[in-house]
Order: sequence, then structure tokens, then C-alpha cells
Amino acid sequence: MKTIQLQQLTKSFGETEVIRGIDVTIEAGEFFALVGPSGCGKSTMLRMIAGLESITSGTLRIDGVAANGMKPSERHLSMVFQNYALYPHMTVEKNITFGLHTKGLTKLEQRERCLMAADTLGLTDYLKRKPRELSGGQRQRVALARAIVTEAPICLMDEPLSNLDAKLRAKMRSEIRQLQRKLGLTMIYVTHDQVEAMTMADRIMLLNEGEVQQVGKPLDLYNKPANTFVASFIGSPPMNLAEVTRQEKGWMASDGRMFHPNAMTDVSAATLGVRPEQIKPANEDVTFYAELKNIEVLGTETILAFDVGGNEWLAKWPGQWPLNVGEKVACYVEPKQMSLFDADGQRIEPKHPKLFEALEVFQ
Amino acid sequence: MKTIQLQQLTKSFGETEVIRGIDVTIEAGEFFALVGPSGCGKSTMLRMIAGLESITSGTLRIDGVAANGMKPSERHLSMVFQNYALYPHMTVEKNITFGLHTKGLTKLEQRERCLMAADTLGLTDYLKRKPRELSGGQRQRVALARAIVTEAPICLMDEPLSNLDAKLRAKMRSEIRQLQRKLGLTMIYVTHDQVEAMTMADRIMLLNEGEVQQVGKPLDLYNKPANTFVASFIGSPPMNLAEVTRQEKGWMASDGRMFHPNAMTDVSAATLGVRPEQIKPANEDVTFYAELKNIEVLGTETILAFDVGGNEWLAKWPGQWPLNVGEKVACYVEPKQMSLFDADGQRIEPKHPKLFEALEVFQ
Amino acid sequence: GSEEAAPVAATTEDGKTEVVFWHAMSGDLETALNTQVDAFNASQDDYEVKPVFQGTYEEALTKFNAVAGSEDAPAIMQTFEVGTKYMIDSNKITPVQEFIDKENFDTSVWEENILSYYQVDGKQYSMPFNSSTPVLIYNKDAFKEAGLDPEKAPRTYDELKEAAKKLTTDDQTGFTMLNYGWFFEQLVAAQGGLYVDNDNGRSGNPTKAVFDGEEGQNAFNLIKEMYDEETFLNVGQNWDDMHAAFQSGKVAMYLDSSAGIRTVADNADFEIGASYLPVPNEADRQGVVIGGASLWMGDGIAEETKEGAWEFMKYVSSTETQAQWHVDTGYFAINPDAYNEPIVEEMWVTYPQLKVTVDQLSETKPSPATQGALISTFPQSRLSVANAIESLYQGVSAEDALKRAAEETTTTLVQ
Amino acid sequence: MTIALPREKVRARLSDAASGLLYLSPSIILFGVFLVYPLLRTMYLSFFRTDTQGTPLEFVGIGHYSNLFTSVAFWQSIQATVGFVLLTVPLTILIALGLALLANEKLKGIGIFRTAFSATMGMSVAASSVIWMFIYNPSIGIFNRFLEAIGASGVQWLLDPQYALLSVSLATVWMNIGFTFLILLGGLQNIDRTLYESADIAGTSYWTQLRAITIPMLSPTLFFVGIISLINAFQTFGQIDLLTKGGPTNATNVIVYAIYKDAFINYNVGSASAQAVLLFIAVLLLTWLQFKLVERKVHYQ
Amino acid sequence: MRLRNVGVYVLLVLSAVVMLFPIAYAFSISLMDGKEVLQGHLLPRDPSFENYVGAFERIPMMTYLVNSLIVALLVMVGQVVLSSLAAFAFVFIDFKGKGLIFMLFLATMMVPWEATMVPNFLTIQSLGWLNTVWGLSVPFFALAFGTFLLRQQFKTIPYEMYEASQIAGISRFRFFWNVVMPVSKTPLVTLSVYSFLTTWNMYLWPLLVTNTEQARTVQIGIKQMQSNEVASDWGVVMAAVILIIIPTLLLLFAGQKHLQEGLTQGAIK
Ligand SMILES: Nc1ncnc2c1ncn2[C@@H]1O[C@H](COP(=O)(O)OP(=O)(O)OP(=O)(O)O)[C@@H](O)[C@H]1O
Ligand SMILES: Nc1ncnc2c1ncn2[C@@H]1O[C@H](COP(=O)(O)OP(=O)(O)OP(=O)(O)O)[C@@H](O)[C@H]1O
Ligand SMILES: [Mg+2]
Ligand SMILES: [Mg+2]
Repeated sequence: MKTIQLQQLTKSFGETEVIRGIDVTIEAGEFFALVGPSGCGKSTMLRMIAGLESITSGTLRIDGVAANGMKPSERHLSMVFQNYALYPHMTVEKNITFGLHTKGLTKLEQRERCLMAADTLGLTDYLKRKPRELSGGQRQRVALARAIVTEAPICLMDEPLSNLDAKLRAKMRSEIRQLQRKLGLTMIYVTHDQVEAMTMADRIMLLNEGEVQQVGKPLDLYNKPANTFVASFIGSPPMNLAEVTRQEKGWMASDGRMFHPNAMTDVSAATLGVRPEQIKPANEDVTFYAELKNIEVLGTETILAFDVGGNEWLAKWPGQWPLNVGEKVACYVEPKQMSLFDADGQRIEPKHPKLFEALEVFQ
Repeated sequence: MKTIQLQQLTKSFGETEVIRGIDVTIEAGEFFALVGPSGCGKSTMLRMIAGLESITSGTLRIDGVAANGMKPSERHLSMVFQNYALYPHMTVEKNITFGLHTKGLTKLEQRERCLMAADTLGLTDYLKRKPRELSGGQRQRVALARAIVTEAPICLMDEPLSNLDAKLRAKMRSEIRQLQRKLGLTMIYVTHDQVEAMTMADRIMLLNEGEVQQVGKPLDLYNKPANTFVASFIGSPPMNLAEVTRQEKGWMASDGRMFHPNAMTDVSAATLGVRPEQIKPANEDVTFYAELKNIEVLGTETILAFDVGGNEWLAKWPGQWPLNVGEKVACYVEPKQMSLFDADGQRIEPKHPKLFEALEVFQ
Repeated sequence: GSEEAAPVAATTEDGKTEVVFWHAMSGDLETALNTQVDAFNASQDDYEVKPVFQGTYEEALTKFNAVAGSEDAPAIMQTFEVGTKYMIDSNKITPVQEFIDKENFDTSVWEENILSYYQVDGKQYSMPFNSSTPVLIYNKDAFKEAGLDPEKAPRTYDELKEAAKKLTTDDQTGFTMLNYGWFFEQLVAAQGGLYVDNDNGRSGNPTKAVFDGEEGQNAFNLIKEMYDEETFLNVGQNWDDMHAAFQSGKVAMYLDSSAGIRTVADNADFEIGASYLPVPNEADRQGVVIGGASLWMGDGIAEETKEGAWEFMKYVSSTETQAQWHVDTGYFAINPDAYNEPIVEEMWVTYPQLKVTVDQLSETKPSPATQGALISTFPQSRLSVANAIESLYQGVSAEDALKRAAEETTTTLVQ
Repeated sequence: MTIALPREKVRARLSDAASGLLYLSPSIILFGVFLVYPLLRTMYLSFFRTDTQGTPLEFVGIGHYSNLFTSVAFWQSIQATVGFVLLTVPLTILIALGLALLANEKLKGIGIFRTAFSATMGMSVAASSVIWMFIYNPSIGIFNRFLEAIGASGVQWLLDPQYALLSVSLATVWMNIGFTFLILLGGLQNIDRTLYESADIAGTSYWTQLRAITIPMLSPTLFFVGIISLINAFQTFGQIDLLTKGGPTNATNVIVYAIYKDAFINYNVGSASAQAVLLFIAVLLLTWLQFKLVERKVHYQ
Repeated sequence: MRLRNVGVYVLLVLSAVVMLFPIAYAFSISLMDGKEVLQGHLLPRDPSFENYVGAFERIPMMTYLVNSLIVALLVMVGQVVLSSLAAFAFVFIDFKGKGLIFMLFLATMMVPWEATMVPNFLTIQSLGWLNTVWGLSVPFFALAFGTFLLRQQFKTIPYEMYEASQIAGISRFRFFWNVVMPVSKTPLVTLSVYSFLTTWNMYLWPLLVTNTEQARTVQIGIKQMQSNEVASDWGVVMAAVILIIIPTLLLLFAGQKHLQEGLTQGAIK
């Protein structure tokens, strides 16, 4: 069980700075997810922790010890690479067990661990194959198995499930999570899949262009996005945003629609945010009427699109709704579920946080 | 606009048969998604259509013409490779435009198309870079851009969005869909992401171990899975299943729970299936009580796990529910929403299909 | 090419007839050669001799063989002495005798000993050009140190052995001889021994190697005995290695070509002496065989070109040219009058050793033995002899080694 | 069930074959003129007795061949050849591999070392041999100077049959290292870095990585270098000619040198041709064997 | 980590010293006069560049250098083009008998050079190419070694790149020229260096097919400075050796720069 501390870590490739001063402590045994848009520096940060990429400035501490100069092997970690990095000339089995001898395992133990991992990952039939005879997902699973068998106290995974189908992915998610708990691994997990981050992580760090946007529990990021970037990044579809100005009776969007969010503030102009799943079909109270611009009926829910203050807003209604484009629908949003952001995009905390929290858990 | 016909197509690698007689016609201008578990043969099938993998037996017709012996270039298609296959020595721009001259485009037109695609895919800043200076997702986008610019009438994509974050992915989804519609492309799209398949495809084909499981509209696969494999593959979490035997009053699971599905059949033993989102918190009618084994509160919904007939069942309730493990909850499932499968796993159609269909659209 | 059309002589821009001259002279020798050619070209207006280096004698011969008879063939071809028979047999050359006869040229001005090598049945085939003989070179300083008279070099095998013994110390060996067939041939000829039968192949095609007779045995025994007594140093087959051994004081006496003396004298930081080739005590000294190379005239070339070649040959054999040649290279003058030229005399003051070589040659008694053997497979025979000498160092008896070399040579003769 | 319309397939095949041959044709034509034709001529000559000019005189059938097989010298030269090949090929590859591994490190100024290690490639055999002749010179050569300095007695490097082959081999190894090094370095640089990163994280030692990753990934290059070195070793000529001339007592008389001597010194063109043909067949067989036995173990990406 | 680097440097320096020693030795000798050479000193007492002047004086060194340069460049281009065309066919085009033809290609490497020399000379002579750069270069354009080298390297190019270009309808030749060649920079540079140097170092063939100083190359020059029978002027010979390896060393250094980057890395996922 190891903690990992990043202190003002930066990284530049030549001129371009891709990591810009990251400060965070990853607790021992924590499942820490790293999310962010493509190219924001996730892989780079992981590679710096692994010791594969030099650190431009700042200090990396593993268990309190400065580790900037440590060799990768001295850091006692395992890693799943985004491009798998399988040994093309070794069989799957050899790929998985390669390096285990350094842990002092006998051939028999190595084989046992390998078989167990292969079983977990559904690779038992492929142990004798070479990577090039495998499908994309199978390759990814081999890479995963390779990290699992080492049982190193720190585990770094770079989008380890991106090529798996939903079913296998769900299974792998819980397998990884269980394993991580059982072994008490400190896990840093890069993913672009929010469900993954949300369901698996103890904490999530959201990066953008090499800068930390928010670090926190999954629900914090979801419910209390620190800024509009987080708001629009987390959640699928993302939070709907609209510029609003303060009026006497509430906040008005550019098209005249009025909103009454539950936040008291002095600013006169702000950005209003509402999650698509928080826009409900109105029963009694109607927050606004909207003309349907588009409608997508998924198996379990329906996505409605309409226009608010010049922005396309989406609503997510459970069930399959037989509505037509052009129809007018009545929508309701609970005031407490609206977020407000100031001109810099920073969240404006509601004046009565206590109350808010109490209301947070709703049906 | 081209149709693609697969007639009894098979493919073997040495001894192992990985595609086992596929028969399907992909209509001109159709968006056809190919899904299935990892290693089921999706990429292989795509590569056969592209002419990159020889056809072991069967006939492939493009626009009615047998195409087995055609060169890839004669098939007039574009393709996004699962591993990108970028040219490492060319800049992103060159990667995208390379080959366009064969379409008789001038340098200027090439550049225009490239800029447009780059803009769509957020690559404008990277046009001068080489692939190795890009992140995983950026590379994938380059591969995508390369296929888009050719505007070939048939487009094959192998998991083109797997490395993108949710936001970008959502954006790309609609971009690809719009482009496909605008150009009237015949698109064959391999994905392991059901949401992608569900939202984008006109029709979906579900493969398993080289065999077709079901071909149909997305909602058909969701609502009327042809067999238990489809049932448990489509949907996340997948359909809950339990062995049931016919009793006088209904169908009984091994733990004695009774179900009353809306299907009339002569078989005495069957498999019952219920989608997690179709298990609802009971208001009046209670289908069954369940002791909570586990609970996961996601941002927008809560996943509950309990035991039915020895299987772990999951339920998906909208909202965030403050429940504890061990608590007993009352669940309700509409009878029409239960599916029944015979001993071979094949769907048993309800006796009154008319009625069922009418009820299909529900709130 | 067609036989009918008479070959046309190539001409230079200013209308001179071009006479291509292939040679194997490299290093300082090439410089000396070019000087002579330039002088010739400047001396008349009809011909322009173009010297072209063609690698070693072997390489040049290979190429000559490929082009002989064609228009790419040179007008003048320099070939080493052992290629004589090969050139004659090739039928692609014009014997210079033709021109001697035509002009009634008086050949008596030329050194007979040198000419005779290239005469067969009284016919002069080629024009001797660079000729050298072996001499004994010794380190006078080392002689003094060993208590020997530096002015009295050993002349017989016994004296040689004796001196070598005295000269041999921890880091100096008494004597060496390059493992090169030529030296062996010379040691045999010096005793009047023949190399092959039929008068060294001059009275008929040779059928048998006879160098394993008494004379050859003497030479082999000498080497063997001295080697076993460790007064003989094995320097292998490389001239430069041999020179290095002498110059660095590793060896006190050795056999060298007369052509090499100057450079050795220039580069040694001790005094060097030169003497005649040693002979066995009881033997009657016959002299040495002329070595080096001669100039051949091509065939199938235009008559004018041949004329040019002949003119050049005459030019290089003239007294002054030869004197210069001797001074520049250490090769013999084929025209003995040259030695009376002032530049030669001057030279002999600086390099008294050179005079020794000339004396040795002029004292040589003409006979089939000193005329040298005429066999077409001479190079191969030399290899056999070199192998035999090497096997001596490996403990094979002198008799067996020599016999095998002779047998091998005989085999090639009958083939 | 139609597997494919035969017409199309045949057309496709034909066009493939045609374009394949098109790409190969410049090479094929030049090989035909400058290698195959001379080789056929050599084969032809090997059945004849020729005059010293190399003109065939008399058909002797396999006479030259049977003579060779009974000739001591021929077997000696085979022995020398085999010895030379065994001494030079493995040593060259091993040393060059070691140097390539060293030079593959990412360090400051590594380009200088790379140039230094490949320097011998820039030297002609003639130039190198001249230098080695100096080094081996028993009187003034640096080796013996050194031996004398430490009180040992000098060695006749090139004149003692015991050492001659070894000495020539050593010089040859030096001459060939540069080239082998360059090829191996190129091979090393093509190995995907992430493989090592992954192994670094696993904590495997340098040697394990060398054995388990580098060598297998380098195997196509090693295979190539092996074949080329073997062929080159069989055809070594220059340094033999300059350093030992096949001596002492034929200890270094490798077959190519024997051929040279037979053809250009002894004017025994028939026998030389026969030896050339035998050499050709032997090397061909060996290479074919390598392809059969070794290439299977080679890993192509 | 740092300790390891020190170790590596020590090994590097040691190896470099051993590898370069003979060359340094030659350089040292080139600075000595004739007497000193034969006394077996390691370093010159009184270094002078006299010998270099001598080397230029003795033979038309400049002409030879230029000729060598032209011929070497010509052969280099010829070999690289022909070899890569052939290797491309062997790797990326499927046709019957490919394996056999490849073996035949390889077989050409086993033909002893001595056996082909004289017939080839006659061929060149009948073509009228004596004393021309064509005679010096054309017979070497086809190179089995180069074909083999490039075949090995082309085989490591991810096949998907070829597939992608096929789908895009890019012609074979364009793929060859725009993808295979640039991606294979490393082996191409290696081959170019090899071609250049081996041609630069040729001796016997240029000697055979040239008859005039205007057409000759540097190696003949070296040979011209050594002599048998008479002791060679070693200082001058070594000076010439050093002179002709300077261009080749420079070339190697320049080639290194190109070889520095591993180019196929990151090609695909
Ligand atoms: N070697 C390099 N040279 C220059 N820029 C680089 C290099 N490697 C990465 N980058 C840039 O650094 C940024 C961060 O890259 P990184 O691979 O860490 O992104 P990522 O967050 O992992 O993205 P993805 O989710 O797409 O994999 C990207 O913009 C990328 O283009
Ligand atoms: N060259 C090959 N030799 C042997 N088997 C192969 C080869 N290529 C693929 N296979 C096997 O064929 C099956 C289908 O592979 P394919 O790549 O089509 O899977 P996929 O459906 O694309 O999977 P994924 O979603 O993981 O990419 C897999 O089981 C794979 O192991
Ligand atoms: Mg990444
Ligand atoms: Mg796939």
C-alpha cells in the first residue's frame, strides 16, 4: 500500500508544455481515476509516474520518498499500456508471465497466476497464440493480465478496457475493482469512459490541457462541478448550459425564458447549468415549454433536443416516448438542481449548502 | 450508394473457422453496425469486405457484382483501421490527403477537404505533427479523417471512437451520422459500444463466434432479443435471466418466486428475462421483494443488485436512492416486459403480438 | 575484331601516334618511369608514349591476356621475367628481334647477361628494362659489435653460417632470406645448377624440374641448418617485412634485390654493406640470373604504333637514359656504357653498395644456368618452392621439402 | 458455391506476376549479364583443359573435380576455409552486437562512438591490410613490441602456421565489425521502445531483456547478418592476398585464394573453375540450409 | 542510473580506443619519415605533414578522388533503386515463384567474384565502356545483398499500412515511393553507406576497366604508392590511406545522424 504524491509536476515536450503543475496526493489503496479530453495529458502523467517519461519540474513522491530519479522497476508498479506493448514474439502465456521471475516466483507459481488471470479475462483458449493472431480486444486483455499477475502495490492502467464490449467491460470493471480492493492496490486508472470512472473510482481527477479541473468523489464531480468545463465534460449527454442575467424575479436567458435556481449571489450575469436527466416531463409545475428539435428513442430512455437561449439543450427521459419533432413539450426542473457559474466559469455555491445537501438525495 | 451482399461467407485461419457462414444484405445508404463480443470476428468480416482478407468460401457482392476477387481499390470504399495504420513519416495533413490524388482532386481541393475534416475532428492544431507526437485519441481521429475525406460510397469503420472521451465521442457520433446521411454512404461500423450502435445504426448485426445472432433495428434487438445471447449482450447492465418452470398460476424460479409473463407457450421449462431498467420500485403491485446485495449510486441512477433463482439480478432505478445493503425492497415488473426463451435459448413470441406491440411504447 | 581491316594507329590531338605502355611500376619507381617517358615524348614529335599503371605483374598479365590481340591491347607491355615463356606462348606479341633485324641494330652495346634471359633460340623476344639481381646486404655496425670485419662479408655458406652465429644475440638474428622463389633460383644458379631440364628449357620444352639436385639441396640445407640453429630468421613472403626486420636491427644480414639497396641505405641509421651472393665452399661461382622485367611489343596493332614502341625501347636503352634509370631506381643499366656516365659515378660514391651489384653481374658467366629457366608455369613453381621453404620451418627435412616442390613443378610442366 | 470467379482471379494473379517481374527486371537483367553468364561460362570451363590463356582445349569431363577430391592441397584449403569461417563469423557478430548494444544507449555524444565503431566500414581491405601488416610485423609491429615490453617473446603472427589463420581472422573481424555493427544498430533502433518500458516496469534485468526481447526482436537482422557474414567469409580474398598469400604452408590458403592462384598465377583455368563451382554449390547449400532451419525461428513483426 | 551511465561510457571509450587504434596507428605513421617508420615507433618523434604533400604530388589524387566520388555515388543510387524495387516486389507483391526467384537472387551472392571478372571485362569491352563511369558502375547496380537487406526491413513494416493504401486506391509504385521508402530511411541509409563505401574501396575492377589516369579511382592510387622489391614509402602510403578514409568517415558520421532516430516507432497503436 503506497501513497503517491505529485507536487507541482510539469512536463514539456520541447516547447509545448503538456502537464502544467499538477498537485495531488493519491492515497494508499485508493482507486484514482484520471479523466479528461483526448490529448489532455493523461497518458503523459501516467508515464511520468511510471518513470518512463522524465519529469520536467516538480517532485514525485512514492510513499513519501522523492522518486523523480528512480528507475521504473524500483517503483514497484505495474502498468497497462494504451497500445498494449505486447511482445510480438512471445506467446500469450509468455507475455503474461514475463518478468515474474524477478518477483522470485517459481515456474509453477508463475503458471498458476497466469492461468488464474487468463481465466478471469477469458484468455484460457489463447495462451498458446502469438499476439498477432488475436483480435484487438483479446490483445488488450493480455495486456491487462500481464499487469494483474505482478500484484505490484501500485497499478497504472491506461484505458485498459477501451476495446472491450459492454458485457465484458462490465465484467472486467468489477473484476478489476475487486482485485484492487482485495490486494489493496493503489490504482491510477486512465479512462475516457465516465461510467467506468464513476462506478469504479474512489476519486476522480479531471484534467484539461495539462491542468487539474477538479479532484473529488465521483458524485461531487457530478453534482457539484467546480466549473463549466467539468459540468460539460462529466455526464452524457453533458450538462446543458445557458447564459443568464439576473432579473428581479430570477434569471433570464437570452430568449426570455426565466429560471429560478436555488443559489443566491451578487453577480448579475452567470451561466446556468441543468443536467439532461434533471429536465423532467412536467406534471404540475412547468419550468418551460420547448419545441422539439430532435428526438432519439433509445432502448431504455429517450433523448429530446430543444433550443434554450440559442443553445441546444438535451433532456433525458426514462422510457420510450412517442413524440414527434416540432411538438411542444412541457418541462420541469427542480430549482435545487440548477447550477450557477460565474463569469470565469467557476461554480457559485448555493447560499444554503446545508439545505441543499439534505435535498441532494432525491428520487 | 452501394449494396453489399454477403452470401454464406466463411473464413478460416488454418484450422480455426472464425466466420461461419454469414448471410446478410446491407442496403445502399444504410448505417449498419456490427457488434459482438471481443474476438467474435467483427474485424475479420470487415477486412473480408474490404478485400484485405481472402474469402474462404461464399460470395461477396457489391452492388450485385461478385467481388471476391476484386482488389481493395476496385471496391471503392474507405476504411478506418482498429490500429489506425497511420503513416509514421507523414504529417497529419499528409496522412489525411495521401491517396486523394487518385480521386482526381487538385492540391487545393485536397487541402480544402483536409481542413474541413480536421476542423470537424478537432485536429486543426495538429496538422503539422507526425503521428508519434499525438495522443492515442488524436491518432484515432486522424485515421477517421483519412476515411472521411475520400468520400467513398462505402465506408468501413473498425471501432473508430474507442479511444475518445465521452464528450468528443458524442460529438463524433453525430458528425459521422450526419456525414453518412449527407453523402448517402453505405456504412459498416464495428463497435463494442452499444450506445453507439443503438443511437447510430439503422440496423445492427450481432455476431457471436462467427455466427449471426440477430440482425435488426436497434430497438428490435433491445425489445425482442432473438435469444438469450442477444438478451444478455445488449443492454447495460444486461437483461436479468432466470430459469423458470411452468406452474398452474405462472412461472416459478428455483427459489419459489413466481412470475407472470405475458407469453403463452406450450413448453414447461423456460428462461425468463427482465431488463434492469424494467424492474421498478413497486408502488402498488409488487412483483417480488428482494434483499439488497449491493447498491451503486451513479450520478443519474442507482444500480441495485439482488438474488433471483440463484442468479444475481440488477435493477436500474432513475435518481439517487439512499438505500443500504441488506434492506428489503419491493420491485415491480410489468408482465408485458418480461421475455421468455425456450430451452435452446430462442425467444418465445407472445401469443398476442398485436396487443404487445401496442403496449410497446410506454412511459 | 575483323582480321581483314588493318588496325589504325591511335593519334593524339597534335597528331602524334599514341603508344600505350602498360607497366607495373608503383611508388618511387613509377615516378622514375614517368620521368623517362616524359623525356622521350619531349625528345621527338612523332610519338606520344602513354604510361598506364596496371597493378602488379600478375594483374597486368591477366588484363593483357584479356585484351591481347584486340585494339585495347597496349603497344608496350612490361612483364616480369617469369612471364617470359607465357608471353611467347601467347602468340600475341611481336618479338623485338624483328626490329633489330630490320634496322640491323647493334645489340652488342647491351649487357649480354641481361639480354640472354629474353633470348630463345637466338631470337630476342623482348627488351630488358628493369633488371635486378640479388645481393647480400649486411649491417656493418652489427659486424663491428660482433667482432667481425665490416669490410669482409661472408662469401661462402660456411662463412655465412659462422658470421650469422656470431651476429645472433637475444634480439638480433644473423641472417634471413625472403621466402620467395627468386632467391632460391639465384642460389641454385650461382652454383651453376639448372632449374629444369633441356638446358633450363632453352633447348626444348622442359619436361622435368631438376632444381632438387645437389645445388638445390645445398641451398635448402643451408636454410634448414641455420633455421635450426636459430641463426636464420623467418620473415615470410613480404618484402616490406624483410626490410623492416633489417632496418629495425632484428637481423644483421639478408639477401635483397639490387633495386632495393638505395631505399634501405637511405632509411637505415647504421652503415650497410653489400656483397655477392654466397655459394657453398666447394662450388665454383657462376654468377646470378637476371631478374626484373622486360618490355614486350604487342601484336595486331598498327605498324606505326609498333615503330613508336620500338623507338621508345631504343630510347630507354640509350646510355644516358640508362644511367639516369640506374641512378633513380637501382635497376641495372642494360647498356654497360651507362656506368661510365658521371651521374652514375657520383652515385656510386654515395651508394658504394650499388657498384657491388653491377660487378657481380658483369662477373657472371653466361650459361643456361645463369640465363635462367624458361617455363610457362614459373609462377606456380615459385609457389611450390615457397611452400617447401615454409615446410622447412615446420620441421620437414630439406630433402623431402625440395623433392615435393620439384615434383609439383614437374607435374605442371607435363600438363 | 463459387469461391471466386476464376477469370478475375487469374487476371489478378497475372497482373501481380507481371508487376512483380517489372519491379525485378532491372536486377534480373543485370544479374543475367554480369553474374549468370559468367557463372555458366565458369561451369563450362570446369569441364575442360585449357591453355594458359584460358581457351578450352580438350573436354575432360569431371576430371578436374575428381583431381580436386584427391588433392591434398584442395582439402587443406577447405580446412583453412572452414577454420576461417568459424573463427570470423561468430566473433564478428558477437563483438558487433556488443558494440551495437552499447551504442544504442541514449547518451550524450553517442554519435561519435557510433561513427568510431562503424569506422572500419569506411576502410578498404587494402588499406586495412596494410595497417594490420604493420601491426603484425614481427620486428616493428606493435603486438610484438608490446610482448617484448612485458618480457614475453615475440610471435611470428603471420608466419607461424599455428597463428597465421588466427591472425588473419582477427584482422578480418576488425575489418568486418564496422559494417556488421551498423546493420545491427539499425535493427536495434527499429524495436518498439514501449516493449522495453513494459519490461522496465516489470523489473526485469538488462540481461533478461537482452535475451527475451532484444535478441528475438533482432532475429531478422541477426539472421541477415549471419547469412551475409557467412557468404563474405567464404569469399574473403583481399586480406589473404596482402597478409599471407595463402601461407605459411597453406595454413591460410582459403578456397577463394586457391581459385585465384590457380586461375591467375598457375593459369590452370579449368581447375580454378571447378573449385569456383564447388564453392558456389557449397555456399548455396549452406545458405539454403540456414533459410530452412533458422528462418523459421526468426520473428518477423 | 548515473553509475550505470558511467559504466557504459567506460565501455564505450574502451571499445572505441580498441576499434580506432589501427587507424590512429596509421595516422601516426603518416606523420613519420621513412627512417622512423622502420624503427617501429608508436608515435612520431617529429611529426610532419610532408607525407601528405608527397601523396598529392605523386599521383593525381584530386582526379582520383573526384572519379571515385562520381562512381561511388552512381553505384549508390543504382544499387539503392534497384535493390529497393526488387525488395518491394519480394515483400509486397504476391506471385508464384517468388521464393524461388529470391533464392536465385541470393545465389548470386555466392558466385565467386574471381570467376566473373574476366568475362565481365570482356562484356564491358564489347559494350565500349572501358574508361567510362558506366563500365565502372553498371555491373554493380544489381545487388543481391541490398535486396536481401531491404527485404528484411520491409518485412517489419506493419502490413496494415499497405492495406490502408490499397483501400485508398494508391498505386503500388506510389506506396513504394511515398511510404515504403521514407519509412525505411534507416536501412536505406545503411545500404547507401554500404554501397558508397564498397564502391569507393574497389580496386581490381577499376584497374581492369580503366586505362587512363583520367578515369581512375583512389584505391588504384594507393596501390600505385606501394611497391614490391623496393621498400615502400610507408609514411606516404599511410598518408594516402588517411586521405581516402577521411571522406568515408565523414560520410559515416553524416549517415549516423540519420540512423539516430528509430522511425517506425509509434507507427500504429
Ligand atoms: N513525443 C511527443 N512530442 C510532442 N508532443 C507530444 C508527444 N507525446 C505527446 N504529445 C502531446 O502531449 C499531449 C498529451 O498527450 P497524452 O498522450 O498524454 O494525451 P492523453 O491524455 O493520453 O490523450 P488520449 O486520451 O487521446 O490518449 C497531446 O497533445 C500530445 O499531442
Ligand atoms: N491471423 C490469425 N490467426 C489465427 N487466428 C486469428 C488471426 N486473426 C484473428 N484470429 C482470431 O479470429 C477471431 C476473430 O478475430 P477478430 O479480429 O475478427 O475479432 P473482433 O471481433 O474484431 O474482436 P475485437 O473486438 O476484440 O477486436 C479471434 O478469436 C482471433 O483470435
Ligand atoms: Mg493516452
Ligand atoms: Mg477487432
